[in-house]
Amino acid sequence: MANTIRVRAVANGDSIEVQSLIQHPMDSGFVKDKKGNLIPPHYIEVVTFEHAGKVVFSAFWGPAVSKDPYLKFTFKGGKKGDPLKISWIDNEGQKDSLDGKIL
Amino acid sequence: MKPIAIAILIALAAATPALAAGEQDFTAAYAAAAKVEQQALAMQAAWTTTEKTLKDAKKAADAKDYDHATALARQAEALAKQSIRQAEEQKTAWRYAVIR
Amino acid sequence: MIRKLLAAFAVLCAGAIVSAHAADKIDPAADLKAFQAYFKQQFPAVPLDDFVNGPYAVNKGMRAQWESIMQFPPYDFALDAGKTLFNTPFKNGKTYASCFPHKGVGIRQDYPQFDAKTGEVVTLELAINRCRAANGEASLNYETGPMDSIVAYMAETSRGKRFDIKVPKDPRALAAYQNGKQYFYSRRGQLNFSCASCHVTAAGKRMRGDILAPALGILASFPIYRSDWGSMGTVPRRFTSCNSQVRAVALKPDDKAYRDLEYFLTYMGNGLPVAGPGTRP
Amino acid sequence: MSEQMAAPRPVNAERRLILKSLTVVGITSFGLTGGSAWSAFADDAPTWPHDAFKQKSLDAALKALYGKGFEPSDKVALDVPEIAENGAVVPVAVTASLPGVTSVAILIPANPFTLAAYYKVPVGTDASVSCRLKMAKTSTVIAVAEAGGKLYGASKDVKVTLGGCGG
Repeated sequence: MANTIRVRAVANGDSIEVQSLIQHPMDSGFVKDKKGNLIPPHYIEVVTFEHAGKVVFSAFWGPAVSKDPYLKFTFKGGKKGDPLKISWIDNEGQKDSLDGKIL
Repeated sequence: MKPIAIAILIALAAATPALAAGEQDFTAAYAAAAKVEQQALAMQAAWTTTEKTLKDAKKAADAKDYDHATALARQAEALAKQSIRQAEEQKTAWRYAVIR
Repeated sequence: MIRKLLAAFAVLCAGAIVSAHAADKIDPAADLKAFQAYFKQQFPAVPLDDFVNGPYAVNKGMRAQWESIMQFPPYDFALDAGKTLFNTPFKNGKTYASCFPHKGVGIRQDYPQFDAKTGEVVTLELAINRCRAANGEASLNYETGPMDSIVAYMAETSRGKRFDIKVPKDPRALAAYQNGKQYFYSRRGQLNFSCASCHVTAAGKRMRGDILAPALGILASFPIYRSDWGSMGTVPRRFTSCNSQVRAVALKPDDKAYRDLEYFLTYMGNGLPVAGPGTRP
Repeated sequence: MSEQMAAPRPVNAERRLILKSLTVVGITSFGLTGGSAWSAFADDAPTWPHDAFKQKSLDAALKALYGKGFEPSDKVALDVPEIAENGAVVPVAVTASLPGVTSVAILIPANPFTLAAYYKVPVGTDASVSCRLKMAKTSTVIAVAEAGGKLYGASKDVKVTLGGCGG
């Protein structure tokens, strides 16, 4: 299975702009399926971004974050080629992580 | 929206007879409606509204509410007839909409 | 005096006959010219190539949201999956590349096309399923799933190439084109809307909160990730959902009528660039 | 692709099973455990603010998250569309030009749950985030940033119309 995480981290001087997209249904728990049954809530709760072992950003999400969630932030102190690790866990305990690199 | 209003009127007119409808009335009304709808489907002219009304008619019949079921079946037939009339009209009317 | 009136009447009649005759004559090139001219006149501020961006070409507020979404478009996953699927060999060892000119790369702008052998219109989706059948594989769903991923990838390899749909002088091709044209302009469904009611007459206007895309170039960004669906969909998926929206019973996604419609509509956008995959509200 | 929901995900099936039974326990002893998968399994991981995400008013959500209200500030810039093209995907961007911002939160009072997203901003990271949120209906969107123990905020209205015959 392909990784659920896409990341684009681009260095501009020592400023790193990070954009990520995660494949996840982010079911709110308020939507019904075709048979009229409520689809239970299923959403990512926490996403963390680590640069060289240090957490540079963490996101805490509820069911109001859109399907296939997108995130953009910027941190300082990185450089081209540095590792960037992204990990997420959802309310069902499913998780995934990706070891990316700064471009 | 005019066609809908007409459909409702026809359905109402059909539903008003003083005597309560029985299973046989429903079966006949439903068969007639289904036949016209088959024709509409074959012409690729059918309306989802007709399909839904037919389903609702069947549901009402399953619940032994033959009055309501028969009225719905007749409404469905009226809708199916309108959808066919629309398609017949459009066989020539579409030309007036063409960008020239 | 009476004679003069009669003469005028005769001229009028002749005119009517001529125009009725003109309506019967199938002239795709003339249609295209009028079609594109109409939209240029309706939206003088929109550059021709920008029509492929649908509602975003004609509404500023939506364009800003779209540009934000395109920073990391949600079809990225489908695109990756499509590339993998496209290059994964069938059980017999062959791939999709074996079924298409230029190994299937950069050919989106040539579909749908008229197939002289069978006398019918072949959409890219149909060509993909024919390819699968020829290699002993089961058909894919026309509307969504792996199909939209493969088409997304094939469109992406064709980005910027200009649509070049051909309607040959073959009477069957002309009939298919005319059939698609008739479908486009015919009202259907309980709401009594044609494709043209929304995407010609009301193009650029709001309908229940959405901005209606102009019909010119409307298929150029397919397949699309539609927020409303929360997923990807092909041209046939859009056709079936359009039908349901006007309360018409949708056809089978590979129905001849839909293929003819796509043929006509894509031809109307000849000269515009391939912009798929895309995103829409 | 709606199929993507059914696509295999990197799940430890066994763990998921244990988790499910734990959830059942969690429900029966409701109120005792937080119920968050994360807090149940990784003691060292940051805790998902369970309480704050369950609140149904702006005041209650802010109280649960920060224990205080915010003061309006033009140093918090909130970028949202005036009319959302689709309530399912509303781009939201927040930038706080204040020194020492430690967190940013986005709240949508008209949604079933008010708190939509909460971001922790460590030293060295800009107090700026873009994301895409769902909006059930027309609402005010509020962005707050915490700096120096105080809460600063900005709000804007976003109109959400029905989806329909568009695109």
